[in-house]
Amino acid sequence: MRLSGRGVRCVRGGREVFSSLDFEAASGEAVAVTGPNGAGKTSLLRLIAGLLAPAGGSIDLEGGEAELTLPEQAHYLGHRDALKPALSVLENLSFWRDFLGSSGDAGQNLARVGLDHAMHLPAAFLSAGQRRRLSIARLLSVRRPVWLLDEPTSALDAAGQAMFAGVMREHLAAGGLIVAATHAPLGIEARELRMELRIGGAA
Amino acid sequence: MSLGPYASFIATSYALVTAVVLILIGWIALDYRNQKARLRELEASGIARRSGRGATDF
Amino acid sequence: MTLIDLANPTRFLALTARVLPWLIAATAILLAAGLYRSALAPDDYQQGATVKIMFIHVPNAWLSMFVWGVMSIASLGTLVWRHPLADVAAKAAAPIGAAFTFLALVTGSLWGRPMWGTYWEWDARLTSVLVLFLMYLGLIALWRAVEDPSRAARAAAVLTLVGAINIPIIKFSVDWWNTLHQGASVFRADGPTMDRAYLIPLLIMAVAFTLLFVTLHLAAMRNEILRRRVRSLQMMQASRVAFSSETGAGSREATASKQTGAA
Amino acid sequence: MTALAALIRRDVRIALRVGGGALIGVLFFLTVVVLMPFAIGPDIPLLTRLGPAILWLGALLASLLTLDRLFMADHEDGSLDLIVMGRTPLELACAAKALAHWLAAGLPLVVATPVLGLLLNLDATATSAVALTLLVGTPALTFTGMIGAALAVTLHRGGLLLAVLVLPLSVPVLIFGVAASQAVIVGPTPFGTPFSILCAISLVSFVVGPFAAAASLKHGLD
Repeated sequence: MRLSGRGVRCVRGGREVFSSLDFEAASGEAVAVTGPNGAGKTSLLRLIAGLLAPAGGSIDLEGGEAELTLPEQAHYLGHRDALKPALSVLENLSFWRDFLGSSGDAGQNLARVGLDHAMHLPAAFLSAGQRRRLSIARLLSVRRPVWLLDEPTSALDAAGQAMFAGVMREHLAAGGLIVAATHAPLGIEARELRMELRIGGAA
Repeated sequence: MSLGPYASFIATSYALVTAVVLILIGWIALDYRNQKARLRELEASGIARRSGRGATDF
Repeated sequence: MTLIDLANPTRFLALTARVLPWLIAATAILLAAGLYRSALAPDDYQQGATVKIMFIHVPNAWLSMFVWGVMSIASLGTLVWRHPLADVAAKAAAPIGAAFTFLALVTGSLWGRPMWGTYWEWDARLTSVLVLFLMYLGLIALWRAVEDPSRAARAAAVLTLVGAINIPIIKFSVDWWNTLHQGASVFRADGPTMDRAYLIPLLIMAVAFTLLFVTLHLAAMRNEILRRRVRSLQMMQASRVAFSSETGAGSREATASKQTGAA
Repeated sequence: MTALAALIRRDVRIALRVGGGALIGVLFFLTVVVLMPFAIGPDIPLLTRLGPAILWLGALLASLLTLDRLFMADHEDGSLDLIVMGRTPLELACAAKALAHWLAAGLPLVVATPVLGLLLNLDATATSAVALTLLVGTPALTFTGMIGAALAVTLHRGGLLLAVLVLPLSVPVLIFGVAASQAVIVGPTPFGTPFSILCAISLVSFVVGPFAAAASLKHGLD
């Protein structure tokens, strides 16, 4: 499986964020997207996730399931955790498991991220790091080959980062691929894709 | 005791008041039992109140 | 036993456990006596037997005001004296008050039905009670809208006090609005000139219903205290989990000692 | 199918829990209807004649009020991104969200109608006619309102803009809903004609609403 972008151009709010960007990631490989704020790291992830339309170029996934689009084979872990404070931890996870179409055991995945004791508590009681852990449990519950991670480790403590590095290694070993926007080291082997800040580029 | 031509209205009023008061009592009793059960559950899972401040502190 | 002693919820719970059985017994006896005396009361020369509805309508109408009064005092407790049980009392009273107000409305409309020929007439008194009912529902909605009760408490307290100031104004406006269009109200039987045959059962019923409210209110306050305890324990549990996961799959006891060691 | 059922269950659950707004819509409906006589006067025959119109206007405003959060809440916490990316067609997901919204916020309005009918002195047939037209018409309000809710999310503006966008769209529903109820009370047109048109409008909105909402969500996200 190979994810590749050719000559990708991104325009947001009339400003060209980046253009003629090429990137590539193969099965079992992680790409760390780095660069200063405003260089377009999040925009790139959202382009791959299909949440933004590219102003030019193309992004393709070769070797995936033919009848599914790239976003349908991808997980997107954004800044916001997609959790409902009124629902319990388990209800939140079960919803995404059912909606995204999977039959994994929610309890086991919660144990993996260290939230099994909080299973029946409202998600409102979780701290930022715990919310992030719950999002990671979502990645585990539903199998998707492509993981798009936006600052995945930002709220995690040292133990959480170690846990997440293990999760990512397993995913890569199983033939998945990861594109992660990050400031901090990811904790795993990753190819760096450095993005530069463009100043005053008008579209 | 005859209730006259409007007996049904009188009976309905009394029945309604009884019903609503019983619902109130039932709701409060049920709520009490639920909260007690949840407290026991939490204490069984090893979360104990600290003395003085803590759980009673609100 | 002063109000300050009651500030400790644990002590309040102990007191409630001791007082509640007596309150329940007193309420039951008074209700039975009141119902018995109401059943014996003679028919009114004008209203016939429907006057019997008065014995439950008036206590409910009285409670609809009284409960708002209790909530207003509790709100002062929240805002001025910062008594820790004040917002518990205010929150627990709202649904009970709404239920009594609802009963006042329904019994009022059933009482008026033979006179008016319809279930609802925009009679001044009933209409003010209807507005009061809406205010109760709004207050309950406010309590429900915010997940953290201590954050909702101040907003609810302000709303309750504003409501208390507004109730007489609303009452006056509705009266004025109503007299523009039509005349008298049915609800006159509770004037000071009432016959003793009605007055005594009515008084007994009013006291019985007030006691009923006090009983229910204490029980509901106890529930609310327990609910908050559950909430804070759950929050402790949530953060405890964060500690335990620090060592991955390590046991919680080991983690706890590590925590205290680290601290 | 599991995906849609899960979405409906989640949305209904959130609406009914603490912090959810399902019952506020009913309370608003009640308040609007109670306010009307203060403006019109306690003139029972007049209120009876205006009853269906008052109830319909109240229901329209109440369902509009709660529509604001339909997509906004999911957009704010990032759920909407995942719903858009999911393998469930977005049109179906939108329809499921609208259905859940109607179950939690529209259906209670229909249930509250008989009580309000009593306040406006509508007789049993008139009340059931209004309740029936609301039962058929409020889904149309939700499904057309959903388009406005989707537009409001992509424009990052809620509240009044939503009202201004949606209210004109609901004119046909209002016309035929009130016409059908009036037909029962005063005649002379038969109940069937406006009522079947109302049903037709609802059916059309079931198709158009989800597609338009999904289209505006797909192209408007950033």
